[in-house]
Amino acid sequence: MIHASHAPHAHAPTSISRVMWLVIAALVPATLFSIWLNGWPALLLWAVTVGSAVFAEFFCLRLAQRPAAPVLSDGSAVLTGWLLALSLPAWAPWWIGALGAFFAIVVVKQVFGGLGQNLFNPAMAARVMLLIAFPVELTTWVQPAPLFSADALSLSQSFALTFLGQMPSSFDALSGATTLGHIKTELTRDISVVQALAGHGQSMSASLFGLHGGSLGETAAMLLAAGGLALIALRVISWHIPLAVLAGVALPALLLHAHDPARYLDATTHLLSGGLILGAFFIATDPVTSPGTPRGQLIFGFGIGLLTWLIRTYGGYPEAVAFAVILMNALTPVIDRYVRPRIYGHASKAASKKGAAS
Amino acid sequence: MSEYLLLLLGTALVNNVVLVKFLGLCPFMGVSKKIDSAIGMSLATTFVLTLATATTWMLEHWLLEPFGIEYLRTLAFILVIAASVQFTEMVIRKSAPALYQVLGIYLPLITTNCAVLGVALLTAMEGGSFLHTLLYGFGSALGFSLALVMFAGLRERMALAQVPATFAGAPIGFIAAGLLSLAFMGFAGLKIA
Amino acid sequence: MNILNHPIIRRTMVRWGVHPDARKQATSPQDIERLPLPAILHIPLLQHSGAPAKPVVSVGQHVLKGELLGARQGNISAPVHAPTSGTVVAISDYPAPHPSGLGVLSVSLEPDGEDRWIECAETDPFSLTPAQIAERVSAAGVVGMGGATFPSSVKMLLGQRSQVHTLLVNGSECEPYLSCDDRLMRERAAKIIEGIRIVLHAVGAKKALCGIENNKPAAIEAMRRAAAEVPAIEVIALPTRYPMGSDRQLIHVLTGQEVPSDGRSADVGVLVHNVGTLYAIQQAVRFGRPLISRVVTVAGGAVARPRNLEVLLGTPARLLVEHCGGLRETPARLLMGGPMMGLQLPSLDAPIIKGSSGILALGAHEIAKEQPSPCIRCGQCVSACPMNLMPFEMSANIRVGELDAVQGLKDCISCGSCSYVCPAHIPLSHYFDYAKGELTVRERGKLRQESIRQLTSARKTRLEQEAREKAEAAARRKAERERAKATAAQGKAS
Amino acid sequence: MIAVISLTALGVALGLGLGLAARFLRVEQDDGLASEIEAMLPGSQCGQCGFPGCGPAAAALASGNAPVTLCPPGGSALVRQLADKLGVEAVTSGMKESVPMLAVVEEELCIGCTKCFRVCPTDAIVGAPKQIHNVLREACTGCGKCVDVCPTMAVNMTPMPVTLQSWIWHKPAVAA
Repeated sequence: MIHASHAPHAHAPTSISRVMWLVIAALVPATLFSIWLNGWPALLLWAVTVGSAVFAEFFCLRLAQRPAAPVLSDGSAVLTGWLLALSLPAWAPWWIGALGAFFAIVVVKQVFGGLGQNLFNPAMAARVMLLIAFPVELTTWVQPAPLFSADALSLSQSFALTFLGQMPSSFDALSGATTLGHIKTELTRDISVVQALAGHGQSMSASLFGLHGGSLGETAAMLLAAGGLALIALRVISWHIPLAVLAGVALPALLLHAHDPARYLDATTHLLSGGLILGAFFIATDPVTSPGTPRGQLIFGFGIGLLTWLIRTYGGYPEAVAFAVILMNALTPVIDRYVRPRIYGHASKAASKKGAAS
Repeated sequence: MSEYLLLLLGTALVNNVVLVKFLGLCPFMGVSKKIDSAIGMSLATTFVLTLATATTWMLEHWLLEPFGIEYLRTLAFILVIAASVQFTEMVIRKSAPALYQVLGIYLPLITTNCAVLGVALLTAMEGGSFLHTLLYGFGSALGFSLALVMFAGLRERMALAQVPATFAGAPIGFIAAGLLSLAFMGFAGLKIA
Repeated sequence: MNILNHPIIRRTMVRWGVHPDARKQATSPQDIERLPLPAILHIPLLQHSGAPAKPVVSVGQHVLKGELLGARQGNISAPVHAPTSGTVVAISDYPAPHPSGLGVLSVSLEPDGEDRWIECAETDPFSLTPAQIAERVSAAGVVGMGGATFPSSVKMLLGQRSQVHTLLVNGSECEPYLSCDDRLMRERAAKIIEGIRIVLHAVGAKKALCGIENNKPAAIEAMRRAAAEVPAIEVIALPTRYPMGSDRQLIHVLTGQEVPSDGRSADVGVLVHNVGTLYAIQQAVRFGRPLISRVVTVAGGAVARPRNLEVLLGTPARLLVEHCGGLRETPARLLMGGPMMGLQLPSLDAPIIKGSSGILALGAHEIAKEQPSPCIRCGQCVSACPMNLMPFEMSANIRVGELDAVQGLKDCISCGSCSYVCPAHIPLSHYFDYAKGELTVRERGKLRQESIRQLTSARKTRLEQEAREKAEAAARRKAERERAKATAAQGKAS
Repeated sequence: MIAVISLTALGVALGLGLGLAARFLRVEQDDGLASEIEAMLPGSQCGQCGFPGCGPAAAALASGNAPVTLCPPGGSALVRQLADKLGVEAVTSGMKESVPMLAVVEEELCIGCTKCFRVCPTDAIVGAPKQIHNVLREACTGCGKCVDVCPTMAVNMTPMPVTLQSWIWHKPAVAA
């Protein structure tokens, strides 16, 4: 017997595809809600993005002459496409989704060797690329018009919008800027945050239940948070990163809002807007691009939160989660290198220093 | 005080010398295989860059301007930079022979590191005070170090990844650098008022 | 003091490890049964860690039960004895119970059916000096029965030398399926307790803590009852968590101390013995009986009637399975030991040895058989690792051959927790064992090179010496010749 | 004119400064790389590398004219040491990981001529004239010199046998 099997001979009932599909399942309620809220175009964009991601994965595996079925069934491409779709404006044209998905899968993931080898979160890197390359398409928001409501687009109108770029004449595309975008614009006009918020006509409950403009994943904070908590309960993700991300945004927001409410936005609005919940529970927790140790994850998450707040407050972009995520992705190897658990039986660094000094 | 902090932040992040201005790419690609050597290179570059901006400021204000020979700026700057690199090289060789081995050819190449000359020329043109110039140089060096160490971490991970043969080595390095640069675009327009 | 290190916290909230399905119900309620005398025994001379025993019998010789077959050689070694009376029919290589399927020098014994003991008198263990106890344990060939098979006498001597204050009794039996220690504690608790007292006496320790996982309430009860009279012995129920039975983890949970990375348990003043070992020590010291049999759990989905058997060492595993009603289905994997750390057996012909805690014939649904996929760095292995290592990073380095960049390889205890939880089904602990082996080979290569260099220089000096001697001899001869010549010339002249 | 003078002055000043620095920060150039390498080689002068002995081989290594994989008796352990010493990458995968060999004397054929034991660089063959020779397993480097000189072809090279103690786990198959 040359190739004996090595212990352990038993295995926990878990697999990568189980993890991926559970994450996807946790996204379903929020996605359905957003699609209802934003109408047919949202569904079309979602379908195009997910489809393109799967096709791109298939295409790369074909090129590399690797069997496609097992890799596609692990659900990672679907998840990437899904997350990207959730971070796009609902009424963006189809090619934005397709291009983003291709970029995410081909350039950010497969070129590095596929699942587990990528350095950056594919969906977020793609979103950043789109935001820089196509700022207009990525910042055109509409006031949501729920499905089956009076002013909702019909299916055919939606096809025309998503695939042909024909905006129904009755619509004012710029009518529904996101909360953060609106405040950013108003601040440059020397209007205080308080007035801007009031002017935006946005109530807290609207934020909570997502009844406002924004990307698909921006709109259903409660449902997303519920999905995330379910994942934590199922031990698919750990609590470290989400908590640290939220804390990283909330702490500076609380402090500075208390300091100058006219200039700085309050913590609750920060937490509930701009896809932060989606980022904290579903994107920052991507295991491939986050540190492997609990302490490293806390640092990583807090860094994302802090950078998000920093860029939102002072930077040129109203929406910052994507930038913050890929910046911290880039720091992940360094964190993993220096933040590691103390190995059993090894003196801690402080203790060994003390020992050396004495 | 906060003005200087902002200057540091601005030069390190917003106008990152490597990832936004694309200067000094040679050592960025060359000495980023291991985090340890990247840290060594960062220290050396930080030292040279800070020293170089300081000396070139003196050169600019005490020699070139009084004599009205600003047209010799590039030439004179290179002379000074080359000298300070030589000096750094000797110091490293004496104090850290292992690091000297690791840095290899890239150490003398700091001389031709366009980041050093670039930052020196930029500060000379901006014509700020001595402290301003010094902090500008130091901030740029911090930005260079940050980018280099981050990138070295990424490359250490890439060394363990199963990158397709077509992309293995330099190509994937450039792709990763591009994505890193994309990430730094997030700092664009960062203004702390 | 660190609140997390308070005994109550420490012994209830264990943060490392995994929860494999225990599957002990099939065997744990049934009494230990004695296996009838087999027709042939193959007793390997290497059943312990260290140097193999040296055969002291010859083919055709008749031996009595308990007679020495192989003597210990070297510092870390253990003798091997005849499990029953009979005739030695061969001393040759026989397949070892090891995944390599390699042969190991074994004594094949044909029992005569009389099962006649050599003379062994009963003595009061507490009248013996610690040195005498250690000598008896050594002569009886007792080794760690939990699977590590480290010679117990060596451990005991180490303990005597280095101020051991506490004896830790390992009754955790954290491997799934196995229940041999559980049964032993239920049925022979008094003898184990005496074994504990003997070791306490031998190493001069003040107290003993006996840790038993709380999924074995009957064993805890039995041990508590047996230890009621002995105040020095405390029986402690531990949380059920794999690998609680690992020395280092047990020491930390029970005492709150960590064994230094390059040290032994004696360095923190404790000594760990498995309950099976303590039973063997009691038998050896009180009755002078060498270690010739052990309790083995025969279990797994493919076994018709799983149970615990008391078996003579050297019995082919096939006989155990046959006694348990044979195989119900073709086993997907045969194991010696538990499913977490056990070794795959090449065949059921492999003999039972001192460290065989179980023979498992697992059905297809019981084993891990998914193909590995790429690591997604989820960190499950990091939280499962009882030694706080970063397995995913270690295996990535090993995969690309960067063995020197692997951190903590020496600290890995090969418990398999990381592989067990890995959602990508990466054989992490296999990687680590491969790397450990590879590093040993390198180390051996270095030593070999060193010895070659010494031999070469020895040869050089030898050649030089020879040349010098030759030259001296030639010079002497020349001088003699010249003297002779001179004398002759003188004679001629005179 | 001013330009010329000022730049010259600058050059002279910097040159002087560097000269002084060079004096104060001088590092002793360590020579004798070849002899250091020679100390690392087995020193059995077996000639399997193609050089006349370990000394020339070390010189060739030091000057970069020989690959670090040149020494079969040293095995992969030596390759790694040499690679570290010379600061090159150890390409052990390219080197055919040759199984360590062992000389075995066939007793029926040996005539006890002592030729083998005179050429053995490590005195691994024991015996005396007119007596059957034996090979010490620990000392044999597998250089094969004895095979060449044996008049009766009684010496053969066989791979070192794997025992339970020397067996190690194979490398796991790489994940797809």
